[in-house]
Amino acid sequence: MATVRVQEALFDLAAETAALTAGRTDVGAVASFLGVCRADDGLAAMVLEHYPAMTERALRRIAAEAEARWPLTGCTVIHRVGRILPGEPIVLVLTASTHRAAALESCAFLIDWLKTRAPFWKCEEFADGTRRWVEARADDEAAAARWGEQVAADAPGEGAPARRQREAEPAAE
Amino acid sequence: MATVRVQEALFDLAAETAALTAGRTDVGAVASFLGVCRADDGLAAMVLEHYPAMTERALRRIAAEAEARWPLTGCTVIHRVGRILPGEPIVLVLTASTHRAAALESCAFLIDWLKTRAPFWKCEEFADGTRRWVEARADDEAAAARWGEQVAADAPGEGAPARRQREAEPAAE
Amino acid sequence: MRVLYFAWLRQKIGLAEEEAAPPPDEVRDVAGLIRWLAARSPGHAAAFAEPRLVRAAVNQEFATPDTPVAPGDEVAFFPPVTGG
Amino acid sequence: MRVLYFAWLRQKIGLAEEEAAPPPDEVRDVAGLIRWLAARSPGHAAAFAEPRLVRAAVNQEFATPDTPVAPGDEVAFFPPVTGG
Repeated sequence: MATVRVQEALFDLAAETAALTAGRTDVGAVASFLGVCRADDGLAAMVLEHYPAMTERALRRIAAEAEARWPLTGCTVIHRVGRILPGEPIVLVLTASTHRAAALESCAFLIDWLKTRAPFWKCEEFADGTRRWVEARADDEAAAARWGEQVAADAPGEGAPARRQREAEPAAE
Repeated sequence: MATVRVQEALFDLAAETAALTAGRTDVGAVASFLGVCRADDGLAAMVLEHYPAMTERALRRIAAEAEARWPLTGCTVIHRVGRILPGEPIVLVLTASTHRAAALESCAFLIDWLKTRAPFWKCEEFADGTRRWVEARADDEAAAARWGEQVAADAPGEGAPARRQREAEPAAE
Repeated sequence: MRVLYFAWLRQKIGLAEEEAAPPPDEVRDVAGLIRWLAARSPGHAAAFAEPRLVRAAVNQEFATPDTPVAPGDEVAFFPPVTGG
Repeated sequence: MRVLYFAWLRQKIGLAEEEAAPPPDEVRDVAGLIRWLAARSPGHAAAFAEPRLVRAAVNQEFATPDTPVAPGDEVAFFPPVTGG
Protein backbone atom coordinates (compact mmCIF):
# COMPACT_ATOMS: atom_id res chain seq x y z
CA MET A 1 0.00 0.00 0.00
CA ALA A 2 1.51 3.26 -1.10
CA THR A 3 2.12 6.23 1.16
CA VAL A 4 0.62 9.38 -0.34
CA ARG A 5 0.73 12.82 1.26
CA VAL A 6 -0.07 16.42 0.29
CA GLN A 7 1.47 18.93 2.66
CA GLU A 8 2.87 22.43 3.04
CA ALA A 9 5.76 21.29 5.22
CA LEU A 10 9.14 20.17 3.98
CA PHE A 11 9.70 16.42 4.08
CA ASP A 12 12.58 14.30 5.37
CA LEU A 13 14.15 12.40 2.47
CA ALA A 14 16.26 10.11 4.67
CA ALA A 15 13.34 9.22 6.95
CA GLU A 16 11.04 8.50 4.01
CA THR A 17 13.69 6.33 2.39
CA ALA A 18 14.42 4.48 5.64
CA ALA A 19 10.69 3.80 6.06
CA LEU A 20 10.68 1.82 2.82
CA THR A 21 13.43 -0.54 3.96
CA ALA A 22 12.84 -0.64 7.72
CA GLY A 23 12.39 -4.12 9.13
CA ARG A 24 12.54 -5.91 5.79
CA THR A 25 15.30 -7.66 3.89
CA ASP A 26 13.62 -8.19 0.51
CA VAL A 27 14.30 -4.67 -0.76
CA GLY A 28 17.19 -4.56 -3.20
CA ALA A 29 16.60 -1.22 -4.86
CA VAL A 30 15.18 2.16 -3.92
CA ALA A 31 14.77 4.78 -6.63
CA SER A 32 13.79 8.34 -5.93
CA PHE A 33 12.88 11.48 -7.77
CA LEU A 34 12.99 14.87 -6.12
CA GLY A 35 11.49 17.84 -7.96
CA VAL A 36 13.10 21.09 -6.86
CA CYS A 37 12.03 24.71 -7.36
CA ARG A 38 14.39 26.54 -9.73
CA ALA A 39 14.91 30.31 -9.82
CA ASP A 40 14.61 30.75 -13.59
CA ASP A 41 14.13 34.33 -14.84
CA GLY A 42 14.33 35.86 -11.36
CA LEU A 43 11.64 33.69 -9.82
CA ALA A 44 11.12 34.60 -6.14
CA ALA A 45 8.64 31.88 -5.20
CA MET A 46 6.36 29.22 -6.61
CA VAL A 47 2.84 28.99 -5.22
CA LEU A 48 1.23 25.59 -5.59
CA GLU A 49 -2.54 25.37 -5.62
CA HIS A 50 -4.46 22.10 -5.66
CA TYR A 51 -7.96 20.63 -5.53
CA PRO A 52 -8.05 19.19 -2.02
CA ALA A 53 -11.07 16.93 -2.44
CA MET A 54 -9.47 15.31 -5.46
CA THR A 55 -5.71 15.45 -4.96
CA GLU A 56 -5.07 12.57 -2.60
CA ARG A 57 -7.42 10.30 -4.53
CA ALA A 58 -5.61 11.15 -7.76
CA LEU A 59 -2.20 10.49 -6.19
CA ARG A 60 -3.44 7.24 -4.68
CA ARG A 61 -4.73 6.10 -8.06
CA ILE A 62 -1.43 6.94 -9.75
CA ALA A 63 0.47 5.02 -7.08
CA ALA A 64 -1.93 2.07 -7.43
CA GLU A 65 -1.22 2.09 -11.15
CA ALA A 66 2.52 1.83 -10.49
CA GLU A 67 1.90 -1.04 -8.06
CA ALA A 68 -0.20 -2.82 -10.68
CA ARG A 69 2.54 -2.51 -13.29
CA TRP A 70 5.66 -3.31 -11.24
CA PRO A 71 6.36 -5.64 -8.31
CA LEU A 72 7.03 -2.93 -5.74
CA THR A 73 7.75 -3.54 -2.08
CA GLY A 74 6.93 0.09 -1.31
CA CYS A 75 5.99 3.39 -2.88
CA THR A 76 5.82 6.92 -1.46
CA VAL A 77 4.54 10.08 -3.12
CA ILE A 78 4.70 13.41 -1.27
CA HIS A 79 3.63 16.61 -2.99
CA ARG A 80 4.00 20.00 -1.36
CA VAL A 81 1.49 22.83 -1.78
CA GLY A 82 1.54 26.49 -0.83
CA ARG A 83 4.50 28.82 -1.15
CA ILE A 84 7.78 27.18 -2.16
CA LEU A 85 11.10 29.00 -2.41
CA PRO A 86 13.85 28.43 -4.97
CA GLY A 87 16.02 25.50 -3.93
CA GLU A 88 13.23 23.88 -1.94
CA PRO A 89 11.76 20.51 -2.91
CA ILE A 90 8.30 20.37 -4.50
CA VAL A 91 7.67 16.67 -4.89
CA LEU A 92 9.19 13.36 -3.82
CA VAL A 93 8.61 10.01 -5.47
CA LEU A 94 10.18 6.93 -3.88
CA THR A 95 9.86 3.38 -5.14
CA ALA A 96 11.33 0.20 -3.69
CA SER A 97 11.56 -3.24 -5.20
CA THR A 98 13.58 -6.42 -5.10
CA HIS A 99 15.29 -5.52 -8.37
CA ARG A 100 16.38 -2.21 -9.82
CA ALA A 101 14.46 -2.13 -13.09
CA ALA A 102 11.09 -2.11 -11.30
CA ALA A 103 12.21 0.65 -8.93
CA LEU A 104 13.74 2.86 -11.63
CA GLU A 105 10.97 2.45 -14.18
CA SER A 106 8.12 2.93 -11.74
CA CYS A 107 9.79 6.05 -10.34
CA ALA A 108 9.98 7.60 -13.82
CA PHE A 109 6.42 6.50 -14.52
CA LEU A 110 5.10 8.06 -11.31
CA ILE A 111 6.57 11.49 -11.91
CA ASP A 112 5.41 11.45 -15.55
CA TRP A 113 1.83 10.58 -14.62
CA LEU A 114 1.85 12.88 -11.63
CA LYS A 115 2.75 15.82 -13.87
CA THR A 116 -0.25 15.22 -16.12
CA ARG A 117 -2.86 13.52 -13.92
CA ALA A 118 -2.78 15.14 -10.48
CA PRO A 119 -4.68 18.40 -9.84
CA PHE A 120 -1.87 20.83 -9.00
CA TRP A 121 -1.23 24.24 -10.53
CA LYS A 122 1.92 26.31 -10.20
CA CYS A 123 1.93 30.09 -10.08
CA GLU A 124 5.32 31.79 -10.39
CA GLU A 125 6.03 34.95 -8.42
CA PHE A 126 8.88 37.15 -9.60
CA ALA A 127 11.09 39.61 -7.77
CA ASP A 128 9.32 42.53 -9.48
CA GLY A 129 5.96 41.41 -8.11
CA THR A 130 4.56 39.96 -11.30
CA ARG A 131 2.86 36.56 -11.28
CA ARG A 132 2.46 34.00 -14.00
CA TRP A 133 0.62 30.69 -14.12
CA VAL A 134 2.88 27.96 -15.40
CA GLU A 135 1.59 26.50 -18.66
CA ALA A 136 1.36 22.78 -19.22
CA ARG A 137 4.11 21.45 -21.48
CA ALA A 138 3.47 19.33 -24.52
CA ASP A 139 6.52 17.23 -23.71
CA ASP A 140 5.11 16.38 -20.28
CA GLU A 141 2.04 15.06 -22.07
CA ALA A 142 4.28 13.07 -24.42
CA ALA A 143 6.32 11.70 -21.51
CA ALA A 144 3.13 10.51 -19.80
CA ALA A 145 1.71 9.06 -23.01
CA ARG A 146 4.69 6.73 -23.54
CA TRP A 147 3.44 4.65 -20.59
CA GLY A 148 0.08 3.91 -22.28
CA GLU A 149 -3.34 3.77 -20.67
CA GLN A 150 -4.36 2.87 -17.14
CA VAL A 151 -4.21 -0.86 -16.42
CA ALA A 152 -5.17 -0.94 -12.73
CA ALA A 153 -8.84 -1.44 -11.94
CA ASP A 154 -10.36 1.44 -10.02
CA ALA A 155 -10.57 0.75 -6.33
CA PRO A 156 -14.05 -0.25 -5.13
CA GLY A 157 -16.19 2.71 -4.13
CA GLU A 158 -13.85 5.18 -5.81
CA GLY A 159 -16.53 7.18 -7.64
CA ALA A 160 -19.28 5.58 -9.61
CA PRO A 161 -18.56 5.43 -13.33
CA ALA A 162 -15.57 3.41 -14.46
CA ARG A 163 -14.46 6.31 -16.61
CA ARG A 164 -10.77 6.23 -17.36
CA GLN A 165 -8.79 9.07 -15.87
CA ARG A 166 -7.18 11.29 -18.44
CA GLU A 167 -6.13 14.83 -18.99
CA ALA A 168 -5.46 15.00 -22.69
CA GLU A 169 -8.77 16.35 -23.93
CA PRO A 170 -10.07 19.85 -23.33
CA ALA A 171 -13.26 20.07 -21.32
CA ALA A 172 -15.07 21.62 -24.27
CA GLU A 173 -14.32 21.52 -27.97
CA MET B 1 32.73 17.35 -11.80
CA ALA B 2 31.29 14.21 -10.32
CA THR B 3 31.81 13.10 -6.75
CA VAL B 4 33.05 9.51 -6.64
CA ARG B 5 33.86 7.56 -3.50
CA VAL B 6 34.66 3.99 -2.49
CA GLN B 7 34.30 3.39 1.22
CA GLU B 8 33.49 0.86 3.93
CA ALA B 9 31.40 3.31 5.93
CA LEU B 10 27.70 3.91 5.52
CA PHE B 11 26.81 7.12 3.70
CA ASP B 12 24.34 9.89 4.48
CA LEU B 13 21.69 10.03 1.76
CA ALA B 14 20.22 13.35 2.88
CA ALA B 15 23.62 15.04 3.11
CA GLU B 16 24.70 13.76 -0.30
CA THR B 17 21.42 14.94 -1.84
CA ALA B 18 21.66 18.34 -0.14
CA ALA B 19 25.21 18.74 -1.46
CA LEU B 20 23.91 18.56 -5.03
CA THR B 21 21.48 21.45 -4.55
CA ALA B 22 23.29 23.56 -1.93
CA GLY B 23 23.82 27.15 -2.97
CA ARG B 24 22.33 26.79 -6.43
CA THR B 25 18.91 27.48 -7.91
CA ASP B 26 19.28 25.86 -11.34
CA VAL B 27 18.61 22.32 -10.11
CA GLY B 28 15.08 21.20 -10.93
CA ALA B 29 15.43 17.45 -10.53
CA VAL B 30 17.44 15.03 -8.42
CA ALA B 31 17.19 11.33 -9.17
CA SER B 32 18.71 8.67 -7.00
CA PHE B 33 19.27 4.96 -6.95
CA LEU B 34 20.11 3.09 -3.78
CA GLY B 35 21.21 -0.53 -4.04
CA VAL B 36 20.42 -2.44 -0.85
CA CYS B 37 21.64 -5.82 0.43
CA ARG B 38 18.82 -8.40 0.45
CA ALA B 39 18.70 -11.50 2.66
CA ASP B 40 17.76 -13.98 -0.07
CA ASP B 41 18.16 -17.66 0.80
CA GLY B 42 19.30 -16.99 4.35
CA LEU B 43 22.12 -14.63 3.41
CA ALA B 44 23.96 -13.41 6.51
CA ALA B 45 26.30 -10.89 4.91
CA MET B 46 27.66 -9.73 1.58
CA VAL B 47 31.42 -9.15 1.31
CA LEU B 48 32.41 -6.72 -1.42
CA GLU B 49 35.92 -6.96 -2.84
CA HIS B 50 37.33 -4.48 -5.35
CA TYR B 51 40.49 -3.58 -7.27
CA PRO B 52 41.62 -0.46 -5.42
CA ALA B 53 44.05 0.85 -8.02
CA MET B 54 41.35 0.68 -10.67
CA THR B 55 38.02 1.24 -8.93
CA GLU B 56 37.93 4.98 -8.52
CA ARG B 57 39.21 5.53 -12.04
CA ALA B 58 36.51 3.23 -13.42
CA LEU B 59 33.80 5.02 -11.43
CA ARG B 60 35.12 8.40 -12.51
CA ARG B 61 35.04 7.35 -16.14
CA ILE B 62 31.48 6.05 -15.85
CA ALA B 63 30.41 9.33 -14.24
CA ALA B 64 32.21 11.31 -16.96
CA GLU B 65 30.29 9.31 -19.53
CA ALA B 66 26.98 10.29 -17.90
CA GLU B 67 28.09 13.93 -17.85
CA ALA B 68 28.98 13.73 -21.55
CA ARG B 69 25.57 12.33 -22.43
CA TRP B 70 23.26 14.44 -20.26
CA PRO B 71 23.36 18.08 -19.10
CA LEU B 72 23.89 17.34 -15.41
CA THR B 73 24.40 19.96 -12.72
CA GLY B 74 25.81 17.30 -10.42
CA CYS B 75 26.50 13.60 -10.07
CA THR B 76 27.53 11.46 -7.10
CA VAL B 77 28.50 7.80 -7.04
CA ILE B 78 29.34 6.11 -3.73
CA HIS B 79 30.10 2.38 -3.63
CA ARG B 80 30.67 0.53 -0.39
CA VAL B 81 33.17 -2.29 0.02
CA GLY B 82 33.84 -4.78 2.79
CA ARG B 83 31.24 -6.57 4.85
CA ILE B 84 27.65 -5.44 4.30
CA LEU B 85 24.65 -6.71 6.26
CA PRO B 86 21.15 -7.35 4.92
CA GLY B 87 19.16 -4.14 4.81
CA GLU B 88 22.28 -1.99 4.47
CA PRO B 89 22.95 0.09 1.37
CA ILE B 90 25.62 -1.04 -1.08
CA VAL B 91 25.68 1.72 -3.65
CA LEU B 92 24.28 5.21 -4.15
CA VAL B 93 23.88 6.99 -7.47
CA LEU B 94 22.64 10.59 -7.45
CA THR B 95 22.13 12.78 -10.48
CA ALA B 96 20.91 16.37 -10.65
CA SER B 97 19.80 18.38 -13.64
CA THR B 98 17.61 21.28 -14.63
CA HIS B 99 15.00 18.89 -16.02
CA ARG B 100 13.83 15.50 -14.92
CA ALA B 101 14.52 13.40 -18.02
CA ALA B 102 18.28 14.01 -17.79
CA ALA B 103 18.35 13.17 -14.07
CA LEU B 104 16.24 10.02 -14.37
CA GLU B 105 17.90 8.63 -17.48
CA SER B 106 21.46 9.29 -16.32
CA CYS B 107 20.72 7.68 -12.96
CA ALA B 108 19.50 4.49 -14.68
CA PHE B 109 22.48 4.61 -17.02
CA LEU B 110 24.97 4.97 -14.17
CA ILE B 111 23.77 1.97 -12.23
CA ASP B 112 23.61 -0.14 -15.40
CA TRP B 113 27.17 0.72 -16.39
CA LEU B 114 28.43 0.47 -12.84
CA LYS B 115 27.14 -3.10 -12.62
CA THR B 116 29.12 -4.18 -15.68
CA ARG B 117 32.12 -1.83 -15.83
CA ALA B 118 33.38 -1.27 -12.31
CA PRO B 119 35.73 -3.79 -10.63
CA PHE B 120 33.64 -5.01 -7.70
CA TRP B 121 32.89 -8.62 -6.74
CA LYS B 122 30.29 -9.80 -4.28
CA CYS B 123 30.72 -12.86 -2.08
CA GLU B 124 27.64 -14.06 -0.23
CA GLU B 125 27.97 -15.50 3.27
CA PHE B 126 25.14 -17.66 4.56
CA ALA B 127 23.96 -18.44 8.07
CA ASP B 128 25.34 -21.99 7.79
CA GLY B 129 28.84 -20.68 7.07
CA THR B 130 28.91 -21.41 3.34
CA ARG B 131 30.15 -18.78 0.91
CA ARG B 132 29.32 -18.20 -2.72
CA TRP B 133 30.63 -15.73 -5.27
CA VAL B 134 27.79 -13.94 -6.98
CA GLU B 135 27.74 -14.69 -10.70
CA ALA B 136 27.35 -11.95 -13.26
CA ARG B 137 23.88 -11.82 -14.76
CA ALA B 138 23.21 -11.83 -18.49
CA ASP B 139 20.41 -9.32 -18.01
CA ASP B 140 22.81 -6.87 -16.36
CA GLU B 141 24.92 -7.10 -19.50
CA ALA B 142 21.82 -6.54 -21.62
CA ALA B 143 20.75 -3.57 -19.49
CA ALA B 144 24.18 -1.99 -19.92
CA ALA B 145 24.27 -2.73 -23.64
CA ARG B 146 21.07 -0.77 -24.35
CA TRP B 147 23.01 2.45 -23.69
CA GLY B 148 25.48 1.76 -26.52
CA GLU B 149 29.21 2.40 -26.54
CA GLN B 150 31.26 4.99 -24.71
CA VAL B 151 30.98 8.48 -26.17
CA ALA B 152 33.12 10.50 -23.74
CA ALA B 153 36.78 10.98 -24.64
CA ASP B 154 39.14 9.48 -22.11
CA ALA B 155 40.50 12.07 -19.74
CA PRO B 156 44.06 13.19 -20.54
CA GLY B 157 46.71 11.04 -18.91
CA GLU B 158 44.21 8.31 -18.07
CA GLY B 159 46.29 5.37 -19.26
CA ALA B 160 48.05 5.30 -22.59
CA PRO B 161 46.06 3.48 -25.28
CA ALA B 162 42.66 4.84 -26.20
CA ARG B 163 41.25 1.37 -25.86
CA ARG B 164 37.53 1.38 -25.22
CA GLN B 165 36.52 0.06 -21.86
CA ARG B 166 34.34 -3.01 -22.02
CA GLU B 167 33.57 -6.13 -20.10
CA ALA B 168 31.67 -8.24 -22.59
CA GLU B 169 34.49 -10.38 -23.86
CA PRO B 170 36.29 -13.06 -21.94
CA ALA B 171 39.97 -12.47 -21.38
CA ALA B 172 40.82 -15.58 -23.36
CA GLU B 173 38.88 -17.49 -26.00
CA MET C 1 -24.68 21.89 -8.43
CA ARG C 2 -21.42 23.02 -6.86
CA VAL C 3 -18.96 24.56 -9.32
CA LEU C 4 -15.29 25.06 -8.40
CA TYR C 5 -12.64 27.12 -10.18
CA PHE C 6 -8.87 26.80 -9.88
CA ALA C 7 -5.79 28.75 -10.94
CA TRP C 8 -6.43 31.45 -13.56
CA LEU C 9 -10.07 30.43 -14.02
CA ARG C 10 -10.62 31.27 -10.37
CA GLN C 11 -8.90 34.61 -10.86
CA LYS C 12 -10.80 35.56 -14.03
CA ILE C 13 -14.17 34.64 -12.53
CA GLY C 14 -13.30 36.09 -9.14
CA LEU C 15 -14.77 33.10 -7.31
CA ALA C 16 -13.27 29.87 -5.95
CA GLU C 17 -16.69 28.24 -5.98
CA GLU C 18 -20.36 28.93 -6.54
CA GLU C 19 -23.70 27.19 -6.46
CA ALA C 20 -25.35 26.85 -9.86
CA ALA C 21 -28.72 25.49 -10.93
CA PRO C 22 -28.61 25.15 -14.67
CA PRO C 23 -31.87 23.90 -16.26
CA PRO C 24 -31.42 20.12 -16.53
CA ASP C 25 -33.06 19.95 -19.96
CA GLU C 26 -30.59 22.51 -21.33
CA VAL C 27 -27.35 21.48 -19.55
CA ARG C 28 -26.68 17.76 -19.76
CA ASP C 29 -22.89 17.55 -19.97
CA VAL C 30 -19.66 19.43 -19.26
CA ALA C 31 -19.72 21.20 -22.62
CA GLY C 32 -23.31 22.39 -22.03
CA LEU C 33 -22.43 23.58 -18.53
CA ILE C 34 -19.53 25.62 -19.88
CA ARG C 35 -21.81 27.33 -22.43
CA TRP C 36 -24.33 28.10 -19.71
CA LEU C 37 -21.73 29.37 -17.20
CA ALA C 38 -19.97 31.52 -19.79
CA ALA C 39 -23.12 33.69 -20.06
CA ARG C 40 -23.21 34.45 -16.32
CA SER C 41 -20.73 37.37 -16.22
CA PRO C 42 -17.92 38.99 -18.18
CA GLY C 43 -15.50 37.16 -15.87
CA HIS C 44 -17.07 33.80 -16.71
CA ALA C 45 -17.00 34.69 -20.40
CA ALA C 46 -13.28 35.52 -20.14
CA ALA C 47 -12.47 32.32 -18.24
CA PHE C 48 -14.20 30.13 -20.81
CA ALA C 49 -13.20 32.16 -23.88
CA GLU C 50 -10.71 29.51 -24.98
CA PRO C 51 -12.29 26.15 -24.16
CA ARG C 52 -9.24 24.26 -25.40
CA LEU C 53 -7.35 25.64 -22.38
CA VAL C 54 -9.97 24.42 -19.90
CA ARG C 55 -10.07 21.05 -18.19
CA ALA C 56 -12.84 19.73 -15.95
CA ALA C 57 -13.54 17.20 -13.23
CA VAL C 58 -16.98 15.86 -12.29
CA ASN C 59 -17.23 14.58 -8.74
CA GLN C 60 -13.41 14.66 -8.44
CA GLU C 61 -12.81 12.60 -11.57
CA PHE C 62 -11.20 14.10 -14.67
CA ALA C 63 -13.94 14.61 -17.25
CA THR C 64 -14.34 15.26 -20.96
CA PRO C 65 -16.82 17.54 -22.79
CA ASP C 66 -19.36 14.74 -23.06
CA THR C 67 -19.20 13.73 -19.38
CA PRO C 68 -22.79 14.00 -17.99
CA VAL C 69 -23.53 16.53 -15.25
CA ALA C 70 -26.61 16.52 -13.01
CA PRO C 71 -27.96 18.41 -9.99
CA GLY C 72 -25.92 17.54 -6.91
CA ASP C 73 -22.69 17.03 -8.82
CA GLU C 74 -19.46 18.81 -7.94
CA VAL C 75 -17.95 20.15 -11.15
CA ALA C 76 -14.51 21.77 -11.21
CA PHE C 77 -12.87 23.79 -13.98
CA PHE C 78 -9.16 24.45 -14.23
CA PRO C 79 -6.23 24.78 -16.64
CA PRO C 80 -4.16 21.73 -17.61
CA VAL C 81 -2.40 20.55 -14.48
CA THR C 82 1.21 21.63 -13.79
CA GLY C 83 2.27 19.77 -10.65
CA GLY C 84 5.27 17.59 -10.15
CA MET D 1 55.22 -8.04 -14.49
CA ARG D 2 52.85 -7.74 -11.56
CA VAL D 3 49.88 -10.11 -11.72
CA LEU D 4 46.81 -9.63 -9.49
CA TYR D 5 43.97 -12.03 -8.80
CA PHE D 6 40.52 -11.20 -7.46
CA ALA D 7 37.49 -13.06 -6.11
CA TRP D 8 37.48 -16.81 -6.82
CA LEU D 9 40.61 -16.62 -8.99
CA ARG D 10 42.47 -15.35 -5.93
CA GLN D 11 41.05 -18.19 -3.86
CA LYS D 12 41.84 -20.93 -6.40
CA ILE D 13 45.39 -19.68 -6.93
CA GLY D 14 45.91 -18.91 -3.23
CA LEU D 15 47.56 -15.59 -4.03
CA ALA D 16 46.30 -12.03 -4.26
CA GLU D 17 49.30 -11.06 -6.36
CA GLU D 18 52.59 -12.34 -7.67
CA GLU D 19 55.56 -11.21 -9.72
CA ALA D 20 55.87 -13.00 -13.06
CA ALA D 21 58.52 -12.82 -15.77
CA PRO D 22 57.08 -14.60 -18.78
CA PRO D 23 59.45 -14.81 -21.79
CA PRO D 24 58.52 -11.80 -23.94
CA ASP D 25 58.87 -13.72 -27.19
CA GLU D 26 56.37 -16.32 -25.96
CA VAL D 27 53.85 -14.15 -24.08
CA ARG D 28 52.73 -11.11 -26.05
CA ASP D 29 49.12 -10.66 -25.03
CA VAL D 30 46.57 -11.48 -22.34
CA ALA D 31 45.66 -14.81 -23.93
CA GLY D 32 49.34 -15.82 -24.05
CA LEU D 33 49.86 -14.78 -20.44
CA ILE D 34 46.90 -16.91 -19.35
CA ARG D 35 48.34 -19.98 -21.11
CA TRP D 36 51.71 -19.36 -19.48
CA LEU D 37 50.28 -18.73 -15.98
CA ALA D 38 47.98 -21.79 -16.16
CA ALA D 39 51.06 -24.05 -16.23
CA ARG D 40 52.48 -22.60 -13.02
CA SER D 41 50.55 -24.69 -10.48
CA PRO D 42 47.42 -26.82 -10.10
CA GLY D 43 45.76 -23.75 -8.53
CA HIS D 44 46.59 -21.62 -11.55
CA ALA D 45 45.35 -24.38 -13.84
CA ALA D 46 42.06 -24.56 -11.90
CA ALA D 47 41.61 -20.78 -11.96
CA PHE D 48 42.12 -20.57 -15.71
CA ALA D 49 40.35 -23.83 -16.58
CA GLU D 50 37.36 -22.01 -18.03
CA PRO D 51 38.77 -18.96 -19.81
CA ARG D 52 35.28 -17.77 -20.78
CA LEU D 53 34.70 -17.01 -17.06
CA VAL D 54 37.86 -14.92 -16.75
CA ARG D 55 38.18 -11.18 -17.35
CA ALA D 56 41.38 -9.14 -17.33
CA ALA D 57 42.70 -5.64 -16.91
CA VAL D 58 46.07 -4.37 -18.12
CA ASN D 59 47.38 -1.37 -16.22
CA GLN D 60 43.95 -0.88 -14.63
CA GLU D 61 42.09 -0.84 -17.96
CA PHE D 62 39.70 -3.62 -18.94
CA ALA D 63 41.42 -5.76 -21.54
CA THR D 64 40.59 -8.40 -24.13
CA PRO D 65 42.52 -11.56 -25.09
CA ASP D 66 44.49 -9.66 -27.72
CA THR D 67 45.48 -6.78 -25.45
CA PRO D 68 49.33 -6.61 -25.46
CA VAL D 69 51.23 -7.26 -22.25
CA ALA D 70 54.87 -6.34 -21.60
CA PRO D 71 57.37 -6.39 -18.74
CA GLY D 72 56.43 -3.73 -16.17
CA ASP D 73 52.71 -4.02 -16.79
CA GLU D 74 50.19 -4.66 -14.03
CA VAL D 75 47.84 -7.38 -15.20
CA ALA D 76 44.77 -8.38 -13.18
CA PHE D 77 42.52 -11.42 -13.59
CA PHE D 78 39.03 -11.70 -12.13
CA PRO D 79 35.51 -13.00 -12.79
CA PRO D 80 32.94 -10.81 -14.52
CA VAL D 81 32.22 -7.89 -12.19
CA THR D 82 29.21 -8.02 -9.85
CA GLY D 83 29.11 -4.64 -8.13
CA GLY D 84 26.25 -2.20 -7.93
